[in-house]
Amino acid sequence: MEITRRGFLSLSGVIGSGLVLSPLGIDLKPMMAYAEELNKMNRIKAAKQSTTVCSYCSVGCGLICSVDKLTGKIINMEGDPDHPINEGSLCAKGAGLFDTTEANKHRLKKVLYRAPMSDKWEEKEMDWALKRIARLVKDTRDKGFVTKNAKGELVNRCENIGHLGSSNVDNEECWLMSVKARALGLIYIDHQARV
Amino acid sequence: MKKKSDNISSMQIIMERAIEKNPHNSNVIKAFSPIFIVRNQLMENLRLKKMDSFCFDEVKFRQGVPLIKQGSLFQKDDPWKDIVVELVKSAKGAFPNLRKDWECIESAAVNGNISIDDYLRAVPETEGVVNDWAAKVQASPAAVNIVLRQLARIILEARLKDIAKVIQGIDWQKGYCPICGTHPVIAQIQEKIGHRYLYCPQCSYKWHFSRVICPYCEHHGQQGMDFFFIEDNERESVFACDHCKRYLITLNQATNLNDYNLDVSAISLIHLDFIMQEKGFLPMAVCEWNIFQGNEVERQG
Amino acid sequence: MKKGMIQATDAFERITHWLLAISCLVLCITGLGMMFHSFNFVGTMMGGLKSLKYVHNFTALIFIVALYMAVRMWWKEAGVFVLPEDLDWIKAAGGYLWHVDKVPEVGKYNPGQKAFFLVVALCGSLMVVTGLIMWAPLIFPVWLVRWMYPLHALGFVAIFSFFFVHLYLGTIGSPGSAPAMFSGWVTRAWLLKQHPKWLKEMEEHGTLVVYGEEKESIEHGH
Amino acid sequence: MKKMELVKLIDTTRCTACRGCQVACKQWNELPGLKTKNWGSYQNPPDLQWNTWTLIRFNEVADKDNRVKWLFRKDGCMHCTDAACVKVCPSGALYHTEYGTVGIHHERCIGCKECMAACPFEIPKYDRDTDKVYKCDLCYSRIKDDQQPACVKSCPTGALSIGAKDAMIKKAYDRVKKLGGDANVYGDQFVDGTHVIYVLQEKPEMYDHLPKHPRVPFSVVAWKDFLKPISLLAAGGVLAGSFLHYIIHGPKTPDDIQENKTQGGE
Amino acid sequence: MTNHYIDLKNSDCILIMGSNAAEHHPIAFKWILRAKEQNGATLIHVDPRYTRTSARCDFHVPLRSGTDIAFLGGMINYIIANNKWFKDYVLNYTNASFIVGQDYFFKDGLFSGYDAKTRKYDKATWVLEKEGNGIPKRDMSLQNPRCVFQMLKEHYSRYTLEKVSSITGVSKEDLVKVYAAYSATGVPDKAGTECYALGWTHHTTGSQIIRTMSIIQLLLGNMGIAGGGVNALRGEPNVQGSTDHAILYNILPGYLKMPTGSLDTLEKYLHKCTPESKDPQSANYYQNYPKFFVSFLMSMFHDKATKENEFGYSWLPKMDDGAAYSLMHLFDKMYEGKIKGLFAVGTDPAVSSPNAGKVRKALEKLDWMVGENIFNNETYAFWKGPGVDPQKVKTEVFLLPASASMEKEGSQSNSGRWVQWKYKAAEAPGDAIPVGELTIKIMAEIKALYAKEGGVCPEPILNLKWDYTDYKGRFDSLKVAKQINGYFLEDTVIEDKDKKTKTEFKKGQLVPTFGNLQLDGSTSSGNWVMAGSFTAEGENKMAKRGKEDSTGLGLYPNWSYAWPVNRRIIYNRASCDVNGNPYNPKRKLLAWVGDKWVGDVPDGPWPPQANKEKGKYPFIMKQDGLGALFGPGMVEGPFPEHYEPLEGPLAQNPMSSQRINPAIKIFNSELDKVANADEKFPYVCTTYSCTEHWCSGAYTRWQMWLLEMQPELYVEIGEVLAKERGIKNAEKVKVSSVRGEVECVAMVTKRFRPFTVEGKTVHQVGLPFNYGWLFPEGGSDSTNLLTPTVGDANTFCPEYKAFMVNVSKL
Repeated sequence: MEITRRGFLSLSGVIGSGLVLSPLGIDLKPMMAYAEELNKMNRIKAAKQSTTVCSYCSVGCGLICSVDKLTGKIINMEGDPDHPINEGSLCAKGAGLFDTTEANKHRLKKVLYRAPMSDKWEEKEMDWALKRIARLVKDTRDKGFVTKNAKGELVNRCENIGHLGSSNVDNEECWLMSVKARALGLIYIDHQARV
Repeated sequence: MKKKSDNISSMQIIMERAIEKNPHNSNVIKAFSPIFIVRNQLMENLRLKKMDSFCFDEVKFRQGVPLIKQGSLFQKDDPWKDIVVELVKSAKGAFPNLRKDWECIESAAVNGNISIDDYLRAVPETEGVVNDWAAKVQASPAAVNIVLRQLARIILEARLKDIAKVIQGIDWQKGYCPICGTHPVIAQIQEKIGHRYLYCPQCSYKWHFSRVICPYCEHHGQQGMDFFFIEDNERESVFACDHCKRYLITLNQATNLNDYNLDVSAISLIHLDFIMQEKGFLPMAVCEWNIFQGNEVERQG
Repeated sequence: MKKGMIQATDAFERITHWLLAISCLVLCITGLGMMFHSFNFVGTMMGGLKSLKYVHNFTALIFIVALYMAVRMWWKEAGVFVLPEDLDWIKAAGGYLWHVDKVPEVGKYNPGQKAFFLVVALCGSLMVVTGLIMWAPLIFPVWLVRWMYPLHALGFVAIFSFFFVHLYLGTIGSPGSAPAMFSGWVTRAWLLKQHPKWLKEMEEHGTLVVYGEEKESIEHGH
Repeated sequence: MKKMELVKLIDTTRCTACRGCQVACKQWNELPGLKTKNWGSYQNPPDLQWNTWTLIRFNEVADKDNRVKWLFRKDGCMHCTDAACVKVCPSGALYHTEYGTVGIHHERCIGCKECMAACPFEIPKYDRDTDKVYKCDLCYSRIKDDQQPACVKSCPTGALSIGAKDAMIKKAYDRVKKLGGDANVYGDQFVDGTHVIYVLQEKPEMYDHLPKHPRVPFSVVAWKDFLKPISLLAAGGVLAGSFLHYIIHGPKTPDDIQENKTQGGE
Repeated sequence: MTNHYIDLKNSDCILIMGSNAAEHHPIAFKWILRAKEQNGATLIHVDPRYTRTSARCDFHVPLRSGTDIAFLGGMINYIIANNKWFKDYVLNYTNASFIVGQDYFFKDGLFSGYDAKTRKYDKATWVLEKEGNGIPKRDMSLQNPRCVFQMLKEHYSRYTLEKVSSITGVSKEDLVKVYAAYSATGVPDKAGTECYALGWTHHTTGSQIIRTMSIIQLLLGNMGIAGGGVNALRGEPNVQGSTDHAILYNILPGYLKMPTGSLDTLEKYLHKCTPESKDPQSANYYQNYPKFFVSFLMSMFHDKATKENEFGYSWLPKMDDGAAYSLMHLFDKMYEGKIKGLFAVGTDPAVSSPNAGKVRKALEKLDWMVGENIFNNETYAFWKGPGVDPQKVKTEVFLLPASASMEKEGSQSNSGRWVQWKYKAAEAPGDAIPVGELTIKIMAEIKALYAKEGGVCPEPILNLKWDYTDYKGRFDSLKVAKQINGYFLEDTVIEDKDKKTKTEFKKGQLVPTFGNLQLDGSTSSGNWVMAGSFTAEGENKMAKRGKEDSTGLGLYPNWSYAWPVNRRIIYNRASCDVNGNPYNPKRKLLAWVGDKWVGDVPDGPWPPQANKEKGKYPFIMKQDGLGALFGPGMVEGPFPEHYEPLEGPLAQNPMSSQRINPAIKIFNSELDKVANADEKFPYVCTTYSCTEHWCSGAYTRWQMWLLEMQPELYVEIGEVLAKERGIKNAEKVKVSSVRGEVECVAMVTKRFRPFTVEGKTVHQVGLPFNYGWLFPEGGSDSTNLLTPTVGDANTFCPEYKAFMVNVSKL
């Protein structure tokens, strides 16, 4: 017979009224004072747990990220003990995955732009960069679009833009890049899977 | 097995270390220490008869029916009488102001008009039985409850080894105890590979459970499974589920470098209970020590 | 200064002696402070054990200079045993330990003092060598550095114990000796008692300098 | 109160030299990674340093029938029971913790470097900038807090484990029995037993920087066990002698000279 | 992988060849060690270099880089000669009994139909004879000299122990030791598996090496069983996912073939790509190809794709027949100045692509480049590189900051085909946003431009369905995942003939399995292989965390979603005999009980093969349903043949007069020089990675603790060679090939030994490829300045693992 979770809950969920601590005559004041003090100095930290998958090799080990709810920063990454592949353990690189988060100061934070002939990066706004890129893509595509090939067959392809996508991004992002490239007519499409 | 005095002295060491670590809870720990000491003593020299045949149905068990619901874990001739006497003796020391209640219970136990069976069969929802007992014996429900809970705990703990054999190696994926159906009072996350073990206050059984699922309402943890910890001491944390508003004290990253006792750890962290109950959460398992304000208690989980 | 006192030591000798003595004393105290945990309080007085180490190391530099000057100066007089006489003196233990009727006459330094000088010179340089190596152990091979510590301790044992002998005999052990090193003038009686032969030599060579009598002072041979 | 003695077991036969422990140790103790250069081996940094408290040592050996073997050994403080470094440390910076391991009070260390010469395994390393000596303290801060050392926690293959002394020694000997061949336990038989023991695949002398018979150097014994007491004895003896001499024999006072310069003095 | 990582624990003999598992897949190696502990598995490591994997294996056998097919060919010869093959399995489950067409032949290194000018085979003669009714002829006694088994035996009889030993440099005893140990798994109750990685794929004959191993696994009956299969330990976290979703020139998402110019209509394309088989027992699952392809087009153009415009078939770009557009072709064209723009997302080709010198020169010819990554690397900063004058480089470079994997929600497929959902832990720093959001925004801008200004062939851009953002305008990966899974676009009724059930689905409901996809455009699916990652009610199976493992083989069917249809081990019907009883009862993967399969998700519901009407052969994706010993699918021959690497130590191939793989493309720009058997470059060289760094190092070189452990480029040289050249350990040396040179530290080691190849001593050296000039400053440059621009004939995967160099003191 299938015990529904709801059913069983009523079995064990009741709270015995007779259990209250106070009648036992234990002096709880020091404990309450300590609890108060913790609250006042807000030393109680709230954190959220979420699971993720390692982004180094393709074994797909599971990790648990603990994130401080106040600052939103990742405070700890450890192996996910329930994950059947790595059962909580991690290799040297996986254990160091924390270093690819915001904690590593080398992480890119702003759009970097290099003007032609310039010898340095400049920081730019994201919107400006996206619009500029769209402009460049359209002009380059229109200029180099091949509707029919040498043999006169309809090919509708853009031969002068290449796309080196990545096997270090999520599936949904891979599909979007693959579909975007096909819609633009690109055929020079490749990435690390072949290298 | 450790020698008798060994066991008691190691319990004392654990208690001392608990007090040393959490001085603000020392009087609660001291209050309950006679109970723990006597429980250990009883565990030493209690030789329970083997359980007679136990009709164990694995299919039902896999679906979540604990052993206590499949048959009685208690024997007719378990020496519950002298357990109660011992318990009351130590309880007098622990909670002097309930002296009157202890005497009533002791006398009731001695002349036998307490029938333990219906209490034991009713575990884990024992509220009804406790109330009408308290009336019959004219003792406060709290006192009756302490004695009966400890009685059931001692019998189950003594018999734990051969009960656990029955469910050896069978996968139990529920948040409540596979033996007595009680929810855990404290969890322990292992140090090296962070497995989480839940600890049942009623029968001291420890079982493995997922880290990201709420043991109480089995809500999938991605959004609801938060945990709280004290700034410079991540070791003592509390897992809380927004879904069912229940919390579970968790000893984070415990190793077996020093031996410890989870009951003592649970008691020595009641400041976390207090904080969480102020935040409007309720403990997953209600024990003698972890409920403070009388009124909110009525609110159903 | 009373008339009739004789000059036993000139300024340079005294400076060297005290330079050497004080630096050696400080080294011993700070050394003890580092060697025995119970003496660590010496460190706390000087503002922590680390500063104790610095004091010890830099005092050692002074000790090295002082030792060098002392050895260069006193080597000829105190460093060489004049065999027949010194041997008798030693056999009679200089009349210190047991009653000796006729204590053999002694020159400027009696064999005891010569022995002490040699101990200080040898053990001193041993302490210097081992100490310097201990100061920068990373440069030297481990097996060598390992033996520096016991040798340093050995040198300490020698110097430290002989130091007490010297202290005793230099002060209360033979009254009248201390001024030799403080003011540099001793009484004729002391000279007669301690270093009769030296008195005679000074008189014969006319190198005797008596307080109060004007005499052109001859440059001391160093 | 005396806690149980802990021993860390390093099973080199399970180690795949992934060096996760080296990174975990630096992460927990916040030790910086410094600029190194490739000196012709996978082993980097080349030796234990003030900022490298544990190090995987690689050495390639060819066994009798000329087959290559690559031996990995996690180097670091052995936490000896009879610790030469604790014996020589003048300031008490190095001390025995209640778990039997050798702890270090960095603030007390005066950088005298005596422990560096005394240690039979040459483990403590000196830092010029802070003028202090550093070594592995078996994560005393973590053990006290009932946590495993950072390296043991990070080891993926189970080569590192920590536990009660006799349990770990038994586990080591069981493993050696199962391995057979030249496998041996290294550590419990020296300096009254170390709190870090190895299960070695080959004989100890095949591993570089691993002394065959490590013991407290005779120089330290000579220094601390003989000369130290002697120095006090000698000084005491001489003082007492002088005092006795003063009382018995009395000082050697010059006779007061009558004008007639008689030959004087007894 | 045909199996997956945990399944390695079920194996009795693990051959690690072409991989260095202990260093690069440590947790996979944990399962390999568990196989050794639990069932006493023998671990064999075959690799030119003694590595940390070899240290933990039972024995290590060094072989010369580029001779894997010779080594494995010798094993096939050994298996057949010593009768180690699994008779029942080979007879029933492989095309051993098929009869090869009369005019197929193999002579002196060449198969029939070779055209030297175009360096291509005309495969017309590589056919298997068919009966009148189209069912293949079979000689179950395997005696017919033209049957596949006899042709295989005759082909590999040339791989004698002496010949193989002289080619590979492996001693005969070691050869026999490996062959004996591995072929012992050719019995029902033993399982043998092979773990390979880039060590095999980085050769001009890479695909054929893997095919040789699959032939061995078929002969030993190791394919489709627990603890068996051929397992690729791939290097990137989502390389399996990026291959499934086909960011590759030659396929569309779901391994659908890219249309070529000659197939100008949908009907012609579908006819060419849909195999059909007359044999009723061959499931030939690809007969459903049209359903998958049409559903893909519907997922791209949604309601704009109708029957009339052939569901937008003409909008797809078409390749020229026989042309290829791989990474090497791209940089070849870029070097000629024909490529104006480049998207370089999360990649560092300036370090990781072959002949990096040519690549960096090519980059200078770009008009613009868009980079999206979490760290800067050598590709984006090529204009600051060594020997580059920024004033002369006109390229406009955008480097957009991207979120790291734990800062975005989405799914990632490990190479065991487990698609695992991961959650967003924290916000990305600064302006960084996920690559998906960058792609959406850039394409949205382009669509806006085309809508406003029109332009050349705007239809595909304008008709593309592109509403994948949430109400806040941010990238919604769940919406995209559902689009990939696929929807019913109209109310459809699916009836199942044998089960006589009728289920209807509402418009807009998710497709529960690719079995329900239709070819009339009533369903859409971004990638048919992933259809079924959601249930019809919308539950995301990728996020499941069920720990049940009833079979005990570590399948974990309720943990995440394994494509296809959550099948954990591919071709698992082959683990049972023809009547459906498992060969190895101890490791029961699948069993036919009553009227259905029990255990792992079977390869199709059909009864076992013995049931003549409804039963099917196990290899359901193959046209004739059986394992291909004779494999005409490959471009360079149905049987793998040993050819020397493009740049090798030998003047000619000891096996035949064809020195190199006849079907590979030869690039001939002036920077693509080749120096074969040239005394100026006498040493064989191979490249690899190291534990502390990952791929191009663009991730790990920025982390101080990892860089401290492996600070700079080194070349590992054997002691014998070092003594010969007077090179001392840790000395700075120059490693040069005909294409370029690089300075590094010499690491003199016992782990490289000279080989005796064809009677003469050949030395081998090796370098890691994880370094680049950008960081650490003044550090070493990239190894790939040395590697040749040549790749595998089928996949154009570059040959990093075997070329010739010289090592000289600085």
